Amino acid sequence: MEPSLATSIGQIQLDRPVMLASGILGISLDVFNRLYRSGAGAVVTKSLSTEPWEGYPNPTIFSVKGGGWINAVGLSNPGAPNFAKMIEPNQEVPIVVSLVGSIPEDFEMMIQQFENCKVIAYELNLSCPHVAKVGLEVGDDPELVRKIVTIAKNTTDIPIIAKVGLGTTHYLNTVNTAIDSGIDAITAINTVRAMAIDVETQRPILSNKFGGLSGTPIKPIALRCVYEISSKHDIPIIGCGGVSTWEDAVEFFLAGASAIQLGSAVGNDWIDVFSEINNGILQYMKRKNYSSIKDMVGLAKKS
Amino acid sequence: MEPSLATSIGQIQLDRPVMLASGILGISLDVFNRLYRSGAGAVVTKSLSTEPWEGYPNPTIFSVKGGGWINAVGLSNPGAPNFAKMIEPNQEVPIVVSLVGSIPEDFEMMIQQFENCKVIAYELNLSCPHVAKVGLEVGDDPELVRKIVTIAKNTTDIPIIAKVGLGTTHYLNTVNTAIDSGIDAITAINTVRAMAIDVETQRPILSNKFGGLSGTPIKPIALRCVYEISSKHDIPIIGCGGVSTWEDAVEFFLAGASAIQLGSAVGNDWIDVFSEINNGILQYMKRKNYSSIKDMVGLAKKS
Amino acid sequence: MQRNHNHTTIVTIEKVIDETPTVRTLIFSDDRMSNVLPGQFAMVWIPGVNELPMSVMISKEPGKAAFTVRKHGPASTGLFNVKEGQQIGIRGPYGNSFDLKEGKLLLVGGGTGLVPMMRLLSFVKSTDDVTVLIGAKSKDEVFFEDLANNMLKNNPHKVIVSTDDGSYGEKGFVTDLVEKLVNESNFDGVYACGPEIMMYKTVRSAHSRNMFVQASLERMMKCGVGICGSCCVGEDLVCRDGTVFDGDHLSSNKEFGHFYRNKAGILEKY
Amino acid sequence: MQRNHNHTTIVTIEKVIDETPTVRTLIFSDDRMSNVLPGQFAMVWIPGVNELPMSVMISKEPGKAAFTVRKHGPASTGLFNVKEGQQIGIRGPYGNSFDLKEGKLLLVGGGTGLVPMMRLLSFVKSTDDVTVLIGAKSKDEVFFEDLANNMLKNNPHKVIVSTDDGSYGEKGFVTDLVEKLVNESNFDGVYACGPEIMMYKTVRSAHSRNMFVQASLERMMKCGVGICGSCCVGEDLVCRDGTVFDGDHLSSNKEFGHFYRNKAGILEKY
Ligand SMILES: Cc1cc2nc3c(=O)[nH]c(=O)nc-3n(C[C@H](O)[C@H](O)[C@H](O)COP(=O)(O)OP(=O)(O)OC[C@H]3O[C@@H](n4cnc5c(N)ncnc54)[C@H](O)[C@@H]3O)c2cc1C
Ligand SMILES: Cc1cc2nc3c(=O)[nH]c(=O)nc-3n(C[C@H](O)[C@H](O)[C@H](O)COP(=O)(O)OP(=O)(O)OC[C@H]3O[C@@H](n4cnc5c(N)ncnc54)[C@H](O)[C@@H]3O)c2cc1C
Ligand SMILES: Cc1cc2nc3c(=O)[nH]c(=O)nc-3n(C[C@H](O)[C@H](O)[C@H](O)COP(=O)(O)O)c2cc1C
Ligand SMILES: Cc1cc2nc3c(=O)[nH]c(=O)nc-3n(C[C@H](O)[C@H](O)[C@H](O)COP(=O)(O)O)c2cc1C
Ligand code: FES
Ligand code: FES
Repeated sequence: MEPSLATSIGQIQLDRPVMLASGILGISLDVFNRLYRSGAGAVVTKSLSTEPWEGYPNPTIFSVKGGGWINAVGLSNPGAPNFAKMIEPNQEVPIVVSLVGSIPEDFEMMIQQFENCKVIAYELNLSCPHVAKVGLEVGDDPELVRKIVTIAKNTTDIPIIAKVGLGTTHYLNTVNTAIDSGIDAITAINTVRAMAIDVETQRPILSNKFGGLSGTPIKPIALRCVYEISSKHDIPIIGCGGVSTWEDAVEFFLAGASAIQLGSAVGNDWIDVFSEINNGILQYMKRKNYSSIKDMVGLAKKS
Repeated sequence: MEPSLATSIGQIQLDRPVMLASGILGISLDVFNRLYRSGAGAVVTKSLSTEPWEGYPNPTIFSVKGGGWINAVGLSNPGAPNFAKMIEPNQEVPIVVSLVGSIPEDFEMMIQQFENCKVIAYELNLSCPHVAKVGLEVGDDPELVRKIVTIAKNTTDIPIIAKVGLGTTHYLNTVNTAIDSGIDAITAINTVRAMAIDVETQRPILSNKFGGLSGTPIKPIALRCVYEISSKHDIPIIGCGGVSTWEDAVEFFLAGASAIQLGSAVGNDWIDVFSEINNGILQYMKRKNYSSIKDMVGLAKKS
Repeated sequence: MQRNHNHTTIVTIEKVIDETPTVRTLIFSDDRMSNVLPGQFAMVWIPGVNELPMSVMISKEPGKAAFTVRKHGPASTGLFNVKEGQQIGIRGPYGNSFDLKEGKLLLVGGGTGLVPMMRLLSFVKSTDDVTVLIGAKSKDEVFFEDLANNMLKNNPHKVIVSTDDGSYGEKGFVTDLVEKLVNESNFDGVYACGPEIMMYKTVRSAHSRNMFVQASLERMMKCGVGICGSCCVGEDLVCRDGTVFDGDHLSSNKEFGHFYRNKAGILEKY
Repeated sequence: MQRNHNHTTIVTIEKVIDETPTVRTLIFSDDRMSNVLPGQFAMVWIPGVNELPMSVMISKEPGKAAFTVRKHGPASTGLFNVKEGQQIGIRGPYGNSFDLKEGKLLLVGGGTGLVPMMRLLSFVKSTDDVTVLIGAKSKDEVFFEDLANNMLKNNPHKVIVSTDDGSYGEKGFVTDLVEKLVNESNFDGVYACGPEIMMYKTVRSAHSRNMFVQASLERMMKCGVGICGSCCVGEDLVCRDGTVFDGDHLSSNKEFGHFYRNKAGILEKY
């Protein structure tokens, strides 16, 4: 029997376990359709805010040694209301709507915009700058996280995912708080704060100076976070960070992730990366005699 | 006039700004002599504890994609008393003694061991597991950091450096506490907690499961830490993390470091890496008309 | 290989040429850029200012390349103001390239859209019969006419300039000329780069007559490598799937010629 | 290239051969390992057990290689117990290699120190006159004697076994034999691998007579790549500067033959 690539992240059912991460190409329904046809199990939208954001001026992305990127696009996005209208026609693509905001009510307002859209889940991007506490992110403030998750859960029956990163607070505390507040799943991790300086012109390269490191360099860090979360909690996890091959994806499954997201790999291998990883996983499953993704989730914790 | 590679980290004077990082080859005086002759400005010893430690069983090191390593050698070391005896004959090499301990008195005892040794500084490795608070490191407990720095400063007149990393607490808080307690300089950063899983045998590869990511992958993270520290504080900084070329070193100087340490690059380019980086910096200084390293420290903050 | 393209290289501007009061060509040395294919572009970093996509202009000297920039908003003005001896950062080349046919060719360029056309000219065979149409608002804004004539001096060729106000060359929109020419004779290849409406009309004129036509699209670009999504036109990403698209493909794209996305990613009408 | 060496490759043990009750050879397929130079080693990961350095043993079949392991502490016992069909991880090859001279050669091996000697034999010219000395404690522990004879069947050669207890071959320490042989005639190259004291005496015997001599050292190894420092002997790092060192160099090393470092890095006497 052919193994099945289908997976479930709690209530969320996917045909294929490789998702497009937030912020990557996530701007138009036509592109979502194309990505889905190309093998993505779901697409996560750019993180949407209540209002349109232009983001930072260029340079907003920089390629570092070792296959990674530092980006500071500044969460540019058309705003939740505009975006909701754009994806209303969607019937086919499993879309996860990523949301970013600094007060709990933002999330309520945004989720309401999507009432008429086919959305399989909302992902709360907790790496938004904190309005009150300079230098902190939303995810660094447990009280705020609790309120955001609670309001989101109260606004909709659609599953809510919290996306965590290495902020200034221990991400495991944020995970704890989110779980206590009723979160349905965790995506780990977001980019890691980083920077690059040009030695000739002697200035930070990104217009925002700092940016988020993604891609190959952060994979070992992301993998450890997934393993740590899955060792402590019984919560569905989506692994994210540096996946570019089927081996990377399988490592995340073995660490306890039920699905993975990828972004940077698209910048290197383009959209074909989805079918390549799907095929690799399928071959692996045949070889190991697995019938479903579930068979391998968390296996590395047994040893 | 030929530019000078000499630099100072507060009171610490070095002929050359590229140091060997702690834990790398730092086990014998003969090797220290060789490294110094090969161009290292100073060598930092393995982190020493009050007693000898065997460390973890192999595998203790794993090479990841993108030019990095994950290691969990488990701070194996001969113990401060044995080590002090070994380096007593030293006259020539600028040695920084790295110390690790879980209670403040450990540091007092260890520093006393080195009374008869030529040591240019002590580096406090704050990434030691916390004995009382499971899952935390020493550096995550501000009260403990304060006590350790204070006792170290009271035990010797030789400069004390605190080495910080991305623990579970924001490293900038640790830096704050260390500075308040009278620290002379900061080394940033230690390795970043990470892991690797073998997909064939489906288990974590390192015997300790988790390890510390070093090398190219962490450079953009380390650089941002140096920039952040130097933007907030007027304290001498040693940049550490992923330096493998002269450009990397210069990036750290521009971000605010007065010297750099490297470790992983030795695993790729061997001991020649010191003279290669020294030469590269020298060429750069000639081109930019700098007479001393100081001329470029922190320049990227001006833009 | 891909990864190396993505690393920023610092180059020094060796020479600046004023093409018109608002257009300048900046020459620098870079082997990789000197050999790019027609249609390919670079992401150009003006330190302290911005980064923007630029078609790679040819240079007479081997090992050199150039950018020809029109002063417009902050980014392009920043590049326009770069002086000889100053440094800029470049990465790439990015994007695909024109598929050069043989025989009777029509090249249609407007403004800095002429840049890839000049590089395309450097690849034509001496037996090709080449017509170059240069569109501009007025006499002041015409450039590369002599260059085109010069590059084609051994070919059967025509270089026709049209200005909207008739202050130089023919009067009217260059697209009217295109319609006239494709109506009169069959072209083996039609190539367009310039304002979107110009490309849209050129594609329509040629494609409706089953001629092979390609256009090099421009969209807001942040990353240039197919990550950020800012350059999408329908389901295509200009930086990665393009910038050059076939008339066939473009004819079925609902956004081409009608919509573009602003910096927040909102679809706006041209 | 260096970086790829460092990535762990998983291989499956295809065949296990019992050499003695405490020594086994494990054969696997791996192109890179089948072609290593004599003296080079791999870091061998026994999943769930440990990782340890192993000289790469030759295999008759092309594309294959082997490890010959003596059961000792936990790590080597783990490897010794690996069954056919089981998987292990390997990285490398690491280290330099023997510098093979021509003419009259003396190879001195003890225990699993014979492994690099067997690979060295696969490189000798058919005109070389080769003497192989195999040292062992007792008859039970002798292996590779037939293999050595077989590999040298077209050479002028001698394979001499000596056991400490005289239960097989000559009686006495192999190093006494070395001293006798180098006293009797001049060798163009002397090569040693085995217990440190054996290598130390072999080097002393040959070097004091100005013969070219090399030994492949063993030290505690954690990383194998020159990072951890655990393999240092004086100022040398065995994994990176060696494992093969010239007699010249060894004669001035104060630790060789006298001290080694334990797992905590403390110098201990042999
Ligand atoms: C593949 C490609 C090749 C190009 N080649 C050339 C060239 O050879 N010479 C030349 O002068 N110009 C070229 N451009 C256009 C150039 O990149 C700028 O878009 C243009 O100069 C205006 O930018 P600005 O930032 O100065 O104006 P702004 O005032 O910032 O913006 C003006 C308008 O330009 C658009 N825009 C802004 N930034 C970008 C961007 N990064 N990419 C695309 N559009 C943007 C916006 O929609 C905005 O409405 C090219 C564009 C692309 C996509
Ligand atoms: C370059 C090299 C090639 C080798 N080739 C072979 C070979 O082909 N066949 C073979 O059987 N053995 C070989 N060895 C020895 C082997 O790696 C082990 O050291 C030995 O098998 C004992 O290990 P153990 O862990 O089982 O014993 P343990 O009980 O763990 O240790 C016994 C003693 O061995 C030493 N030791 C432990 N671990 C290591 C280590 N990683 N490296 C070196 N010494 C260590 C310690 O000093 C200890 O006192 C080689 C060693 C080196 C350095
Ligand atoms: C250009 C870019 C834009 C991103 N924008 C977002 C975003 O809007 N919201 C978000 O949650 N994550 C965003 N991310 C982070 C990714 O979703 C992902 O967490 C991170 O890139 C790690 O995955 P990767 O290594 O596969 O790229 C962005 C990443 C990149 C590279
Ligand atoms: C094998 C190994 C052992 C290390 N041991 C120590 C140690 O004992 N004490 C310490 O402070 N840092 C230790 N480190 C961290 C390094 O000193 C350094 O902070 C880190 O590797 C980042 O620098 P790099 O990227 O140049 O290697 C170790 C790193 C490695 C790779
Ligand atoms: S410019 Fe970013 S996807 Fe095209
Ligand atoms: S084994 Fe680590 S330095 Fe040699």
